[in-house]
Amino acid sequence: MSLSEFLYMGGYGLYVWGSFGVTALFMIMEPILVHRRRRAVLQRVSRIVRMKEVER
Amino acid sequence: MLEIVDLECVRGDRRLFSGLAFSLESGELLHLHGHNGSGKTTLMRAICGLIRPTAGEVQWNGTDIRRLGEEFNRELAYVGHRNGIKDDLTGVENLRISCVLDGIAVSEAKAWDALEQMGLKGCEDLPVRVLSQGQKRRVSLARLLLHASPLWILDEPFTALDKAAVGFLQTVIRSHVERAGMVILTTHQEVSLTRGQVKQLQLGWKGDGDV
Amino acid sequence: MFEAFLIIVRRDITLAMRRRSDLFTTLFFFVIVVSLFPLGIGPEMNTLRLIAPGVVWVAALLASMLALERLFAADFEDGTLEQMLLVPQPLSLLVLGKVTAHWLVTGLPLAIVAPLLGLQYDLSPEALGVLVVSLLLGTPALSLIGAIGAALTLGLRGGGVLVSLLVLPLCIPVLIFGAGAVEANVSGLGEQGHLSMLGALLVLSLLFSPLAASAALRISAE
Amino acid sequence: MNSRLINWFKFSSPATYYPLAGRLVPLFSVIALVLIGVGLYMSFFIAPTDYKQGEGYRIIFVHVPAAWMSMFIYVVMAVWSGLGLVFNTRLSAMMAKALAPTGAMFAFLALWTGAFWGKPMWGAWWVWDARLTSELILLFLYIGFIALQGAIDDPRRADRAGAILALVGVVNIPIIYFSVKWWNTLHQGASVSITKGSSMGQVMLWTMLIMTLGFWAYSIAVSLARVRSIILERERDTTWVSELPEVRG
Repeated sequence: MSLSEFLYMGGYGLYVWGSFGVTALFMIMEPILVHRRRRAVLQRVSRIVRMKEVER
Repeated sequence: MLEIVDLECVRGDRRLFSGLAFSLESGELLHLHGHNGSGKTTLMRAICGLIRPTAGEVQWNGTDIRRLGEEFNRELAYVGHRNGIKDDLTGVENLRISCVLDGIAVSEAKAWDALEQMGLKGCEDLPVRVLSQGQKRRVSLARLLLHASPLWILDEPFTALDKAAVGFLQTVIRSHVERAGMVILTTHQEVSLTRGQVKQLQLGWKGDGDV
Repeated sequence: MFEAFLIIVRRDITLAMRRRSDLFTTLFFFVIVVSLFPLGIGPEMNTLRLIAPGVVWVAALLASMLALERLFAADFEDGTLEQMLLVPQPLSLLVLGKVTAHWLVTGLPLAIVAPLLGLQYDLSPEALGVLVVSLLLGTPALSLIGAIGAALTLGLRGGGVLVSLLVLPLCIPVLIFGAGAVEANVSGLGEQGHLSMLGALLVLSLLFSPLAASAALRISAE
Repeated sequence: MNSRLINWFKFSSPATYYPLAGRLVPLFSVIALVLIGVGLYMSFFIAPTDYKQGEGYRIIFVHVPAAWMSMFIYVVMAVWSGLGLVFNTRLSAMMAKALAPTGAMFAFLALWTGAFWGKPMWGAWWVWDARLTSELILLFLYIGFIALQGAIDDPRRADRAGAILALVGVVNIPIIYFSVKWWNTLHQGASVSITKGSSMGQVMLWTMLIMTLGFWAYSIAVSLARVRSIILERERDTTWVSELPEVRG
């Protein structure tokens, strides 16, 4: 089976890749967003913790 | 007997108090002190069961009030910042509704009586909307005259009241304590008692939790 | 205990009667929405007869959402709700009282004017009867389910929109069986099954929603 | 019995859960990657072409697992919510909150892939089929949950209000599903199930199962990672957070 044949999916290419592609996109984006949020939270929390230590 | 065990309350991000413990016996009055935002109102609402404390418990005769549920409410009269009366109803209507809900049978005449004692003669059947702030407060406080509950929790009961009303309320509170009732209140007024005991509790600046 | 329930119902009805303008807002909203559809769709009677049950029911659903926001808000603002949480009565009973009064002043009028609106859509007298019965069974369920949403969103910014967002999906079964009953009657299939399902939904929501709403109220009033 | 109970409560404290979740995230990520990799290979190279629906039927290998996960996650969310209300544990509510976006995502994906399946098969992007309609309502329920939590500032109130909503929702889901189904059959609408048309072979079933397990592991990994951020935010005033190496560093 050639690549173009594989992508063509017997005429269903748009629908199959539309489904799998969007699913993949979401399932890759979500962990990235979660990771970003973790970095932002860590930054904020460590700034607060450092501020408190300076106060003390 | 009311017992506060190791109570902690958090509002938003702020821990207002923690490890708070004291008890109140019949015939005692607890005067809560503390600067604005020190958690007086929160403490009172937690004792009523309106706020769920983050730790510790409030006990009534040795049982957690969470377990007592509505039974505890029978023992309790709470006057908060907000008057808890309907502007579109008259004083008498307000008073009678609140008594029915509290499970006390009060005749129309008795309700009129209570309002008259609060100095509302002639305004009993006016919609509360037309009354002044102080008069609304009096309508709200009239409940105390009809209530049989032993524990009164009064959050700034004297606000908006004039001198005469303050004096009258002071005697009402005094006689309640002397009849072996319990009162917890926040106020800037002094309430002097002839019998019974006044406890003071400072929230905030000083070390928490000591009576 | 029953006395407490009755006094809440009477209190809320008295209050509604003293603020009559609020009362009519819901009703007029309902009337206007239903009357707008023919203008949007065209006066073709066959089409209108077909969509009538759905239109009336969706309008009733939206109208009851409109009134929900005020269900607990007024009591919350003046502190009477706080007092209700502190009386020696089961809170769910008081909530049931409030919902009953709310239904009597907002839901019941919808059921009463619905036949008039049904006439605009050329529904048969029999279908009109079914419409009224379905609304009589369905709108109390809507008020009950809505009470949960109203209690959850009490005192929040933008509570009015939020309450619709929370409650509308939960009301879908009521909508389906309510509109379905009228439709079944129009198409000659018999409305019995739908009406019994509506009744079952009403009983279920009578059992559960006062409990859920009172739990939500305790959380929101903190 | 009693000691076990205490153990569970210790386990449910954020301070112990945070590092535990940290160790579980990579583990479940690897499981998810492997399973989804295998599942993808099977769905394109092992599963045979369907004699009726051609290659288009391969969409079910993401559609069905996404739909299953969206329902499953809502139930798990409701269970966490119920636990949180009964035992008053902070962590349960945080878990419910962490699961919601992932559940909503799967509900959306189920609808999206459903549409992409529907267009070639039924000739329309959207058909009021009972399953798709219920899935749409499920997405609304997720959005309601997220919106309610977002509208409440006080985290404790948000937790408990969300918990009640999740429980009310989970009681309603079967009622909604059956009413939609009834409505659907009554109107003789599109009552087409994606799996019915094709003869479900062993291979297809296995592929779907493996994909579902992969999605399941993915959901665990993502929600645990998310709950770690939520814990950090909520517990930022505690000493254990201030002593964490990632906070110090």
